[in-house]
Amino acid sequence: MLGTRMFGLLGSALLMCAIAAPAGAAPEGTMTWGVHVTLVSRWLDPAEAEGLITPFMVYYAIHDALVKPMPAGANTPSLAESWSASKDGLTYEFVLRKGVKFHNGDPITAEDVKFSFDRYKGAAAKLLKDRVREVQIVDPGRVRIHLKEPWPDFMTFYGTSATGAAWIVPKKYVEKVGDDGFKKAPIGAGPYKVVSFTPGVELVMEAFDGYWRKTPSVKRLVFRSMPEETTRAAALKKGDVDIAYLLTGPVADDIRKTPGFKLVGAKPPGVFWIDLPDQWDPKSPWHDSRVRQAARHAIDRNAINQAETLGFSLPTGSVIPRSFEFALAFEPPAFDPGKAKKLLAEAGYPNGFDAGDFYPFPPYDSMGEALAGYLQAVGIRTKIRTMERASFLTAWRERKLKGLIVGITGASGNAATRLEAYVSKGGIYTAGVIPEVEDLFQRQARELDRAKREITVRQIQQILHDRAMQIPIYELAFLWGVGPRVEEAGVDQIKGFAYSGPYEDLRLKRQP
Amino acid sequence: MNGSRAASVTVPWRFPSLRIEGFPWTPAIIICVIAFAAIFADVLAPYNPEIGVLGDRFRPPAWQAGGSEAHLLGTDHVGRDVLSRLIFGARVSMVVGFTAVIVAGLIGTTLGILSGYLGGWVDQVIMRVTDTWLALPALTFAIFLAAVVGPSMWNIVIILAAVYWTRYARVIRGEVLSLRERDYVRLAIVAGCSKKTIMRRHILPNVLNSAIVLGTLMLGIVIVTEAALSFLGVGVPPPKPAWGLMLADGKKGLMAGYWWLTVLPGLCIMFMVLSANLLGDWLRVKLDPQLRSL
Amino acid sequence: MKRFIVKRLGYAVLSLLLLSLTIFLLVRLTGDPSVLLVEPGASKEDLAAIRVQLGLDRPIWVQYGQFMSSLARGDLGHSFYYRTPVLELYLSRLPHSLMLAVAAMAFSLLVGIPSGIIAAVRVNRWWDSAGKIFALLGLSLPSFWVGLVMILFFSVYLGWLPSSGSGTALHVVMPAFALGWYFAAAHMRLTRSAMLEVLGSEYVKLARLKGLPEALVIGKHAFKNALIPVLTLAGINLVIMVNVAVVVETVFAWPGVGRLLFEGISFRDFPVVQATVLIGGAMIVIVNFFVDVLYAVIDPRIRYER
Amino acid sequence: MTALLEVSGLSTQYVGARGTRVTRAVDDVSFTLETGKTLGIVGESGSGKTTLALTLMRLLPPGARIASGSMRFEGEELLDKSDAEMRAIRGKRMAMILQDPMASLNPLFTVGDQIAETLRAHEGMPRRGAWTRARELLASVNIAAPERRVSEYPHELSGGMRQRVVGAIAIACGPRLLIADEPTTSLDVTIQAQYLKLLRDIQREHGLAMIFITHNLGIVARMCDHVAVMYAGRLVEAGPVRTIFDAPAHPYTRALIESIPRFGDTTTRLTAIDGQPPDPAALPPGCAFHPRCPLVIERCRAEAPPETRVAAQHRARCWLAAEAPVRLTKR
Repeated sequence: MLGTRMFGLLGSALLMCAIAAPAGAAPEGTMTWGVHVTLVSRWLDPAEAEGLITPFMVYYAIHDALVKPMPAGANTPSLAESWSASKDGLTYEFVLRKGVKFHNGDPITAEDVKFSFDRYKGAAAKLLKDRVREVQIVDPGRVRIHLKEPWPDFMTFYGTSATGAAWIVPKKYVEKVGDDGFKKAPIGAGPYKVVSFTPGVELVMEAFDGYWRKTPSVKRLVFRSMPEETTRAAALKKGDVDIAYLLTGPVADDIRKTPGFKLVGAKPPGVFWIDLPDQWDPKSPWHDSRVRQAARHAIDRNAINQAETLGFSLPTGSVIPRSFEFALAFEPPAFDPGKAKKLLAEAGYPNGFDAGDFYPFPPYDSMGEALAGYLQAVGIRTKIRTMERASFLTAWRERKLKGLIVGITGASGNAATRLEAYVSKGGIYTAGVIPEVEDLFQRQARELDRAKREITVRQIQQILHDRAMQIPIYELAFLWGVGPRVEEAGVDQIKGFAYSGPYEDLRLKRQP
Repeated sequence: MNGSRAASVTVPWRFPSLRIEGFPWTPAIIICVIAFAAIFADVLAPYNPEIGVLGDRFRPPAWQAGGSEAHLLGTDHVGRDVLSRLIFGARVSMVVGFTAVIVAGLIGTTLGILSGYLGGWVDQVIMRVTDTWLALPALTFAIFLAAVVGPSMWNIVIILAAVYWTRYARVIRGEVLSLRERDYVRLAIVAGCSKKTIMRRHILPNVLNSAIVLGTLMLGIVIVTEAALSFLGVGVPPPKPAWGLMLADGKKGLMAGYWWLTVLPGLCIMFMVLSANLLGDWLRVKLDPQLRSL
Repeated sequence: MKRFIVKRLGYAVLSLLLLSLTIFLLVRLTGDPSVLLVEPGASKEDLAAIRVQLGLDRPIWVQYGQFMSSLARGDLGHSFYYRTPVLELYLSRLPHSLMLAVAAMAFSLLVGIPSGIIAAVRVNRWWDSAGKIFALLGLSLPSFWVGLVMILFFSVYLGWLPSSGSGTALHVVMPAFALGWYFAAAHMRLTRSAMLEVLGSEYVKLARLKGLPEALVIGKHAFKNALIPVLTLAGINLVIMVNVAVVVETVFAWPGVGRLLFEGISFRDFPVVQATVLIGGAMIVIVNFFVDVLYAVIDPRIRYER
Repeated sequence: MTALLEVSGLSTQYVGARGTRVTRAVDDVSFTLETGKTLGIVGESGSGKTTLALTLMRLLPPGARIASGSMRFEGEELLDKSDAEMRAIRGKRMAMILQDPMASLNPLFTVGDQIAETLRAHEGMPRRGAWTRARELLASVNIAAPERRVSEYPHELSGGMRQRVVGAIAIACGPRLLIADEPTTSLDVTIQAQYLKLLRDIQREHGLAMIFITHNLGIVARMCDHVAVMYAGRLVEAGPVRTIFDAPAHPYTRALIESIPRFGDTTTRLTAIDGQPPDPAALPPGCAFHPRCPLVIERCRAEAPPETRVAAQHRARCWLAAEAPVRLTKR
């Protein structure tokens, strides 16, 4: 028998007791969200999950996955009762939970799992398809996934919100109505089923009392797309919505000060940092690590944190979120303009220098202006150049931007996957490579033993920190306002998840 | 209008005597004050409008609790002095406003005269282009240019000019159509003037009135459109101080009661637009002989 | 009359063709949409795969040919960002946009025309200057500011009106006010100048000499003549309203076409942008056509001449 | 029996530039008009003819006001009437015809409608009745095929026909007085003659008095019983047409008459009056005509002459007229 690691069983045991809890009364009441993004039809179909956390706001409500991040942990078994990985790391086996059904009553079988994996065309689809040799249906209740070669991060991609491959859709129904039809009237296995959806405007869902984990306590969920922040806050105060996502600065401050309302900060894995591509050009001042050190000390992270996210964000010294696996936490560099000026003088720039363009990350222009202000104060003079979001992302990716670039990414995964994009040779945003770092990175990519791998990944982070390759600012907190009717808003229940969740645990206050 | 040529039949263009009676003094003074602020901004403004002290942000105006003499009209969300930004903002708004209106005026009037006077296929082509242009909203242009070239103040001028020349073309064409029928134009044709001369000497002076009047009215519309573009994030790029942008940035403070961040730039825009319109109305009566009699 | 219609339709098709070519090229200038549709860590191959999937890898004129042929079949293509048919998206938004535009136009005419007439007839000082200032204020206050202040006051503070979104008639009140107020000034000014011109005419003098009551002189004789230029402006403004509404739609989370277009451009969603602008262009032609027909109904001279 | 219309000492002024500039458009005008009679009012443009007509109808433009005098119509003082009472008189008992037929009719309403609305306003006639009455009125102003014309629009009729429609509108409610402000000026000559004949027939048939405003002395000679000559807002001479044409007492009237070319007379030189009519806002002192008057004497410059009685119904406002009327050499 394949050596099974007991992780899977332990996980499911925990959940069993949750089910045993007395089934709540019949679901009632409506909870409404003022959502900051445009609700797109694409987010109703897990097969098209782009590499961001946003679509999972919808998937957690109407779909379910074999294994997904839950309060219990990153790879919590859900539709799979348990999962286990073979000793040689080539085979992963999932045992399906018995008696679990889709919204239309069809039972969930291994065929649906294979069908969902094969039709997946979202983020990292190519990566998965390249590395997976075969999805084998052992029997209707058991699936084995065979890899071509050992891939320690397989479960980081398959079992977390990095991809939507593990989220299961009904094979017969999808084949009957086709992709467009499925997006118009999706059927999933999640705690809520879709009642109505107006693309870009509103998504209405109702509790699915047949949900295996427990019957949700709130009857109806409504997501309403509201692009303007002040409107979201106004709708919250008026009572038109119960939760308003993404509030910043003064608007958030006002909600916090309003009696009966709460301001909460979710911690998605996103770090704001300043990228310095010019450091690879010997002629540029940034090539000198003392200048980079100076810049790190020039910025008052707490003041900006207070101004932008009311102190909810977490100033940091590393580009890797603390919550990530294999992350090495660093305290944020002290705010010390004097030291910064001294370092600049040592590096030969007593009265500072012109550092060229400063690109804030759209739409966070005010934060960009504040950062540039601090750098200016110590003599690093920049010219703020705001850009339209889409052209900024394109130009950054094609390395057309020179000077200082404020960057952030919310893609989930672990320290290694995050580093891959920024420091390793093939990385999209890598402007230069340190041979030593590249060597360490290749070694960890093949390392099966978690402990050894962690040491290597941490070594990389140590080098980046010592050489001050980037200027980390803070781990961005995602603020939302919560209205008086909400008892349990599900903030930060699922580690690294920016939105309310799990939906089945949300509760409204009993109407007196 | 020397005698040798055909007896001058056109109304000689001379700046009509702007009798003081009924001259709208207040709007004129407001526009002069704004122009004065725009020209001498560097001297007048107490602080550099683009630099702010983050710790010192959201300070209310001096006369309100928490306000300080240092910042008479308070500070904005990045701690910059609002008064200085308003003064420099006058310069940006004036430059953006006037340049856009003048450029739009030039294009629109020329095309308006050409299509109105020449008629035939020229008229059809220009009219078709105007119709098409109307379908492309200012906003679409703004984002195209912001995306392709990157946002800048001059982008906004190009966009505003590109969108609003059609208004001129439409109005001027209408005028030229009626002018063409007038006897003195027919006489000029009989007298053998070439098309170009007729357009330049006879049509242009008479159309200039409404172009100027339209210009004053467009000034308001252009400024307000700039504010809308800034609201959508494709207007004049921060940190350059423009009234529209200040208004857009200030909206975050509305909830929290930082009223001065939107009300003050809003007032500036309102004064400028109202004065432009009132001057425009007065000019229209003064310059337009037909209306003058009323 | 028939020849007039055929000629107008010919021009309409011509300008729409011109529009389709312009928008097709302009939108492709804004950059490559595939970058936005893949996650940050995607490799070059992912990008290429998306481009093929969206059909962007083929030469421009092939794409244009394909676009026009599918347009002829009424298929506006699939949205890159929403991944659903564009026509469906547009039709779900259009009713809201039209409702908003019509409500805003109605409001701006209700404010603009009476205050224009009173300003021209100068019934009494107070009302005349109040109407004028009110309309001019609308011209000088950006609609988003007006919108936000109204939400904070009428919805949050007083609680009378829903803060945002669409649904009941109450929802359209504030957006229509925010959008319409801006146009009220233009309508007021034009009505005023048109009325002044008409009131100076001989037939109005004769109407008064006939001893007709002033209300009849103003309401019937003067008003109907002044209506013609106002109607033209209203026709053009109605179309401009649909395009300018994006600001109000953003503030009030109103599911209109303006917002769809703005997001379409921001996400480089070519099919959505092309469809929205083209249908917008078609609407302009239709509105202009109706304005002309209405002309003929009001002004018999026009009917006779064409 | 009292005259239909008795006007005495009537003055109308335009007040401009916030009261600083006062223009005496009509200055101390007095005359009477009997039922059925026709009074011609002659003068150069800007002499106040039209202002006088509008004053009689009490329909002055904004900025004008009746400064003094009285207008008694059918024994009632018009100046004491309220706006509402005046409106009941206008179009009912006093009617007016304007100069430009093209512009006098509203282009957007049918001819019949514009006639019928007067009837409905004054007589409270039902819609149907007013419509048939309109058709009859069109016939009475000899417009062919009235039943078709009644529902046509003004632009579908010729200039002459349109002026006849205006005439029909004027007589719709059987007025006692018809004021015609240069009704034929914009018509060409042949149509002009027809129209004048029509006016005479209407006058005789309805027995209505008429005030005929024109600058064409030929028309006055043919149409009017009495004539009044206006210059710079003042009535410089008034009296029976025959007397005035034979022996004008005022030099201005004499010059006007002598400037008409006589048919067949190729020898007499036409006298032209040099200079321009005075600006009503800045009238010369004394007699307004003195700068252009060939017989000017010192007194004319100093003092404005009073109205002197030259004969039974013949008055003139000239120092010389007081002495002896100069007989015109018979031509």
